Amino acid sequence: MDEGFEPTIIAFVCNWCTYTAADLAGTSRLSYPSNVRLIRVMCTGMVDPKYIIKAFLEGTDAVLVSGCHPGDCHYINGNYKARRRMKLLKTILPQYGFDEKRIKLTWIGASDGIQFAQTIRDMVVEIKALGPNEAKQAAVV
Amino acid sequence: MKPKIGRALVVGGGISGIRAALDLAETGYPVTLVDKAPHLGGILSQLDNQFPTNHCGMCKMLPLVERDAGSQYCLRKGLFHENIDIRTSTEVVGIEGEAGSFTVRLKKQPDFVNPETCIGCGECTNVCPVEVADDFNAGLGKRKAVYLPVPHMMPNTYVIDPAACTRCGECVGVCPTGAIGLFRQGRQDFSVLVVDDEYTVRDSIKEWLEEEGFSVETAASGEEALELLTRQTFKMVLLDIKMPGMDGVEVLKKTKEIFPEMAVVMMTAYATVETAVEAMKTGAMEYLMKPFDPEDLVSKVIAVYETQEASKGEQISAGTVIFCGGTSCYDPSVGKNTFGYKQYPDVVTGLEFERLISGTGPGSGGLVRPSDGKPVEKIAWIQCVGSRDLQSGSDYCSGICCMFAIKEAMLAKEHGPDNLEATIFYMDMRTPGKTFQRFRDRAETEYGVRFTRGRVHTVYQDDKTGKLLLSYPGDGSKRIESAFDMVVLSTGQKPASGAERLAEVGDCELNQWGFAATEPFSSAETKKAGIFLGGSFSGPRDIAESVISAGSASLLASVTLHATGGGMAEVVGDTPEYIDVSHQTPKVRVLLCECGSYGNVDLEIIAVSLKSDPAVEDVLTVPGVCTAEGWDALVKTAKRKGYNRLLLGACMPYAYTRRIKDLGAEVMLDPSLMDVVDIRTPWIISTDGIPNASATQQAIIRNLKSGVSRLIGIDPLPKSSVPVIRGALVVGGGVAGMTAALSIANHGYDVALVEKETGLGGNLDWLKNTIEGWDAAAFSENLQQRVEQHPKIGRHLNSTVISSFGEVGCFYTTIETREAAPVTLQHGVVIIATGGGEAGTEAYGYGKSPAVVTQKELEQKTFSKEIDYKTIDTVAMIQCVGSREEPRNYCSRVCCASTLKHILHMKKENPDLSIYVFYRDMMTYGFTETWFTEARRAGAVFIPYTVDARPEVMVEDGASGVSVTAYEPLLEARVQVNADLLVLATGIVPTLPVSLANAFGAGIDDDGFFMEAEPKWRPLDSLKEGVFACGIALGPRSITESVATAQAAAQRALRILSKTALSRASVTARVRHSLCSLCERCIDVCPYGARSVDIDMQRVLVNATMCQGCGNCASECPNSASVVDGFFDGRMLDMIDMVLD
Amino acid sequence: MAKTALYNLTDGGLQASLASLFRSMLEQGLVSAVMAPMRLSPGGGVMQTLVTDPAQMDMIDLFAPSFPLNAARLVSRLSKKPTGGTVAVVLRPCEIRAHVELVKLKQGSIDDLIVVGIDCPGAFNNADYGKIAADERAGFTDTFLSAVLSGETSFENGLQLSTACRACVHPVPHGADVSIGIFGIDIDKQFLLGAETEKGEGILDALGLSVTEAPDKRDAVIESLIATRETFRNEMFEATHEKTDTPEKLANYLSGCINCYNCRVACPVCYCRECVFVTDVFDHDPYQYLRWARRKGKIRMPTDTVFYHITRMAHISTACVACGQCSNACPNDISLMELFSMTAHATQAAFDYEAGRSLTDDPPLSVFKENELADVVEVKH
Amino acid sequence: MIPAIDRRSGETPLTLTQKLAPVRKTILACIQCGTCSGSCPNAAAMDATPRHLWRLLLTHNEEEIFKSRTFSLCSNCYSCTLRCPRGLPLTDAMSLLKQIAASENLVQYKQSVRFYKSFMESVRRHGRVREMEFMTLYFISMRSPVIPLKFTPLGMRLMAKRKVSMEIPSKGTQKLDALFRKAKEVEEQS
Repeated sequence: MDEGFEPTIIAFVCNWCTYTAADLAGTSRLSYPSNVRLIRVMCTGMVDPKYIIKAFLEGTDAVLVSGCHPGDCHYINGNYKARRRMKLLKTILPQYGFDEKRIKLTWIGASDGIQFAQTIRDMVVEIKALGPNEAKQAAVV
Repeated sequence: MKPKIGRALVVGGGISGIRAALDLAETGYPVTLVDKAPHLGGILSQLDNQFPTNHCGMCKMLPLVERDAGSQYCLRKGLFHENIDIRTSTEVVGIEGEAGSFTVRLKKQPDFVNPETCIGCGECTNVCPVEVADDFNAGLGKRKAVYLPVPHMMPNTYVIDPAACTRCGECVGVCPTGAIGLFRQGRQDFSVLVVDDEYTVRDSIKEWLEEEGFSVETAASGEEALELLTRQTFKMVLLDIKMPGMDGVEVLKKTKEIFPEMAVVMMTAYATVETAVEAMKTGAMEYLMKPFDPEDLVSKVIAVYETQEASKGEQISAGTVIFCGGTSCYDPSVGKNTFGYKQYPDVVTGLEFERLISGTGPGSGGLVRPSDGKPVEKIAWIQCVGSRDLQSGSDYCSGICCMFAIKEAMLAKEHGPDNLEATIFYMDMRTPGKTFQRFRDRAETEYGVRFTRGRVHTVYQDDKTGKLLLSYPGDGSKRIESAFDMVVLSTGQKPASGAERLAEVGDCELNQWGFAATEPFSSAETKKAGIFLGGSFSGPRDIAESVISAGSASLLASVTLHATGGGMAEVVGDTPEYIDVSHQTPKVRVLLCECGSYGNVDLEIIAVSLKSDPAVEDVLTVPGVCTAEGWDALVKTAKRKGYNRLLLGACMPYAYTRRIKDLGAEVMLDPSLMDVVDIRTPWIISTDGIPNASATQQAIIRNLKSGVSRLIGIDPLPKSSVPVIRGALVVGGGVAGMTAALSIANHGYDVALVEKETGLGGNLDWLKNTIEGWDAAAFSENLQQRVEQHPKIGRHLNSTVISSFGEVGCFYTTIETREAAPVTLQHGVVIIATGGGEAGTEAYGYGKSPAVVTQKELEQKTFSKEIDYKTIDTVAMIQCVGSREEPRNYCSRVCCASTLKHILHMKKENPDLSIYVFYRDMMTYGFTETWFTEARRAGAVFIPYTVDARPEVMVEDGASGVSVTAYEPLLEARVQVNADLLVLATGIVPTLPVSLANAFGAGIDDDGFFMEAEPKWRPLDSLKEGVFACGIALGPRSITESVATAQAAAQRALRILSKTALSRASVTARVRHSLCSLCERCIDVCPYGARSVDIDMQRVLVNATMCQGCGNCASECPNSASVVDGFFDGRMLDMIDMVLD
Repeated sequence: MAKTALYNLTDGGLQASLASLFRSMLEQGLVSAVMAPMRLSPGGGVMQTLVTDPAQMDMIDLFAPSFPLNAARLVSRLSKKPTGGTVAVVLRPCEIRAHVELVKLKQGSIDDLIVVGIDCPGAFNNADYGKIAADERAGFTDTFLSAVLSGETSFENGLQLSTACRACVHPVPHGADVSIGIFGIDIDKQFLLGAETEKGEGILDALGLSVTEAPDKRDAVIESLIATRETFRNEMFEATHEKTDTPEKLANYLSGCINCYNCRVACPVCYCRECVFVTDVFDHDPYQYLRWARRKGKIRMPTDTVFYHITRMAHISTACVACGQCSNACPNDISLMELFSMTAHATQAAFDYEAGRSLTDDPPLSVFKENELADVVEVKH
Repeated sequence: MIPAIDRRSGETPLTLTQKLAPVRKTILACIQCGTCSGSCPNAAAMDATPRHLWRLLLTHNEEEIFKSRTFSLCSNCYSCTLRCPRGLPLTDAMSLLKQIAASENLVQYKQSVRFYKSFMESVRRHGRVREMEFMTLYFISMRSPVIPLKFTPLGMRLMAKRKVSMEIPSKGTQKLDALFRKAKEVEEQS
């Protein structure tokens, strides 16, 4: 295992809950690794499977999709739809060697800054153990 | 013609204040929203989860139409609306004038930390040596004297607690932007002249005062003093009386001649007291006796300073005022405190418990014992702490604590270990809301929460185990003692701490319970015209009720503003015009704030990297954008042509919503083509705590690049809008329908009121008066008259809706009137007020004996004098007949109060009458509790029963009465009542036709009531915009409550009717028809019903007003035929690319 | 299932009897048109043909091992809007299943259709069918049928059924109005007509066919056929998985892809008017290519090939009926069907969904339940 | 047998009902929460809890009340009054019940009535209680030779702890006589 491996995680966070939590983690100066790249979306239900496929093909080591708790969704039920799409991707991508652990869905509420930081920390540890995404260096898109 | 508008003032920024402010702002009025706290949100900023959904969702209160006018982020993070002027740390100190033209005096707490320049870095907190109890965490945990009042609030500006701050000045030194002025400008401007012949006196006074931040000059003699006074401006003089040469009194006289307003405090030794008194007559403010304590002197100066500051307080004009002052929580440590609160650390209040399990709480979310951090296995909730307690002056029910405790017990079950036991000790479990009974049942059956009837009298601590011992009465004569790890006190709501003062300022009254008094049949009207009440300021309320009452208050405020001609009309500016750049290649100008260079970030390198993207036209820097000069420089730079997208790299993107809008108007660029990227916060995100300059730089570049990418993707198409037919349809002519119709018609819009019966009035044709003694019949009559005479209201009696199509802004509804041809009405919104009626029953001998009647029949027989109470001996009453169990598993809210009303009436007629009430839980929420007490005092006997052991009724042939037998749990025996009259409380059932709801696309819940879009935050809306409901159609409620919902629903409707067209928000979905295959999957996934297929055009249409921009359609669409502005797939993929660089 | 009847062959044998069956449907006015695979000229290929003139029915050849396209796409065109008459469409099971998916995607309907499903003996790859000499084609169908029905999968000239057909576990139509059964039937004498719907029963009644039970052996024949196919299919999945279980291997597997999008054109359930990959979403700027190349040092051109295939899986694998037309359409002989059906099998299982099973099963990604898929979500307290 | 709780079918003598009316009035607002029962230090010894007693009173089970010794065990500690959320004067109500029991001369309370009377007599005589005299008065009033024997062990223990003095009471000052006379007068008037 490459000791110096620093995984890159793309996090699609919903504008209402998890983005607020991420912000809160920032303003509370809860240290969490800089491995995460936040992409704000209005709703997790907006995350097109293409985005995640693209992210993996471009070499991200993991993708986190995080939104409001069930029932909390600003848009009523977008998070439930996201959950189905994540199930789909968690079925397709592992067939081609993208470890299922690299694909995560969580609900992180606006006041859960600590949980956000913890989730990222845990993910970094987990992905470090898995090693880099195999597609990272492959000349494929 | 420009609309006439007038300003509204909303006092209190909790839920009801925010709701009222938003309601009025969305209707087009400018609003000033003040709160004495340094943040908005009230108690809700401390509650992560709220019943009955056990989640948040506060953001659902934000504007749904004209979304761009408001903030588009978590509401707990803060609020922005272009029509709302938010003033925190501000109090109302005076209100003068009349409805339509009030002059309001505001007093703002001085800012120790300049909110304009504070960047929220938190360096100050790190160095602050003072620690005090953290009030955000309900006193659990510690915070510093300089702190973030609410951690998730934006902008995250620090504040200083003046009471705790020792003025050590540590923070001033470390603040990177110099935002902290500990001895604020105000005090430095307040210069004091100290006149004394004794050097030591002058000098020490000077030293004391300067330490407090005041400017001080000294004079050794009267002459010198007068000379200084002519040369310099002073705000205050401290004057020694006995001086050689000109003495103090003479100096005073001369000073007063030149500066009659000058505050002069005399200093004197005992011997000259008489002279001092003399000086007071000459105009001295006060005198101080030598030798004096420095603290006395300083506090006197501060008092003078603050009085002067207060009188300086800003004045604003407002046409109407809404008080949303909220409530305070009962403090169980006062009084007898038999529960050991603050004595045993594991005894906490409900609010403290909430903080304990919160992610932003002191324990970071784990459920552990505060005393030793050990996991909690047994928790007890004790209800009615400070409620229903005459000894603590609360002969009322706080209404929310039962549900609050159930919610907390459920959360505890979720957060705690699997074996966690949660027990709620209660007297009556009050679940009078729409879904509350099922919520309680779910807690019991699904979560395993234990409900134990009984009041715990004392909490002891077991010395050996440290556990808390509770003893309480069991069934019959048993006494049970049980040990718990933690005890949560369900503390009641008390009147807000400033209630008395605010009522005085507003010239309105408080009621016997200390809450703001309301007028009959209104939860929002006060004695004083133009001043209204929202939320729990007028009595304990939960979120939905607060939202409703705020809506009711804002409607009344709107009526006032409208009726008084708009009051202090402020003219809205012209709609800004933007240059059409839709055919231009995207060219982005990036402006970087130089503050960003804090921390060795090289803006040069960033600029070079950004320019590698051909779409980036140029990268420029501006100094400190947060300062006025910086902003001017930015505007100047932005005015230089050559670009069509603008990206600003600065801190706190939230702070720029309004500024970007202004900038857009100035440079004629659509604000949706501008964005702000945070180039400061990445500093905080450091690798495992170690700041890394190059990583930071990379992070900033990535953020900017994705910002660029997002901007490129924005399609600057001219905004379309949805036209509005400015008329409303109201279905149902009961009290709710009539009130809603009048509320809208009074704003000058047409209303069609459809009623299926031959006359208006609904249930008020049989309901004659209320428990408070108000005349319901007269109230209804008055409403009917006003409706009939209103030129804007068209009445359609004997009529029903047969079909409708259309969407918000334009519906076509066909109504059928008996013996007439159907007509089609065009309207912009619809309010459903179809009401409900008394449920029927076959239980308890109903129909088998004339002695068994329903509550409605009792009301009718009472007023027709058919029953002579003097001739009967015994009355039995059974509550919850068919209610609160499946299939009608909801509380009808009104029956318990109705029972009490009848008891008091019957007892008045015949004091010797024996009355026995068989009940499950008396739902006398709020002030109705007082009538419960009264009914008991009048001698009625209340006997509880459970669904497993209901009362049994025997009707004997030929007998005039019936006998009721039931188990009396305290006597542990069956008891029998031979009653002359048996009254059954059968509850309320809705009369909302399914076809009607379907016609408008509104949902119906399992019980047949109107399905609200969200039970807490949108209690009057349907998910389909433009369709609202009020009154009993929503759920069972009293007349006053129905009126409130009607007014609030009217207010929801006015948001739409007040505009000729609703414009499209910048994040809205649209369809690229040439790509669309019409698979309609987008229609299926749209939560708002904003999409439809136009068969003729073979197109999928999006109603831009109903669409909220969630993008569920876009991700469902396989080929990007459905897109959301601002989130175009091509750019999203590019952003993914960017962030991986 | 409702009714079955045995249709006794007339003198001309199976083909002629089928022709006469459809002819009488037209003549009796039961349908306004019939769309069925038909030989365009005696030695030509077989293609779906829309017939309104009963006299032109002679050349139908329902069981020819030729499957040039999945006819669901054609049925979609015929049924997207009202046709103004009833059309009988003769389809293989995979075509019916694809049509069911398209109906759910509002790309067609069943209202004006009589769906006639056939027991499918399978077909060759397009290229293989072309290898049969033109003058032999007309007679080949009968030879082929008897071979298939006796369990053969390989034929003269080394021809064999396409991989998709050998892996097909749905050889018998479900949900058709009328079905034509040959498995377990003595096709020298008769074939089985079935009716699963009211519409189908109406046709059977109008044709005056008396209800007869299907021969007992039929079920067993079908069962064993499916069992064989299943074994084959599972081995195919295994082999394919072995070849694609890393991103690198997958890229190799797809290395021949030239972004021609023929596979998606041939795919019956890829219903988009225009694939997202040919829209402006993938209209990259030149500098973007350079950026990608820089990041990895080299980049395969054309780009977006693996991306395209995986995205297509995300889009339509839950609707994939494994008809194999993607493989048929690939100019560079990429074994797409193997890859797709492997993934589709997994995604459909994940949602307990089966493409084409029923019109009432909601497509898995258009719906949700509040309490489901707990395993997908990472929960922390 | 089902006890009827409404007056019409009750057999309670009117006088008792009337006598109890003022007591009932003080506790009408009772919500049966049981705080009184929980708070009562003597509850364990009571046959019916205070809550039960109030319930009997409210449901017109007057006779039942005087079958119970609950109120006679009340030691006037005021815990219940202090904690009653309704603010009811429960200790006073207990006292009223004791007085009614005394004035009714109910046989089952003879012992405790005599106990109280003896206590008061001692107080009347000396302005404070003289334990030995009080006990003597009590034993005499009981007219039972067994009773003193029953108390011997307790008496010994108390004496050992000097809680009971053997000292022969000196002649009292009878300073409280007037007070007692007035109280009696008032009682008789009412």
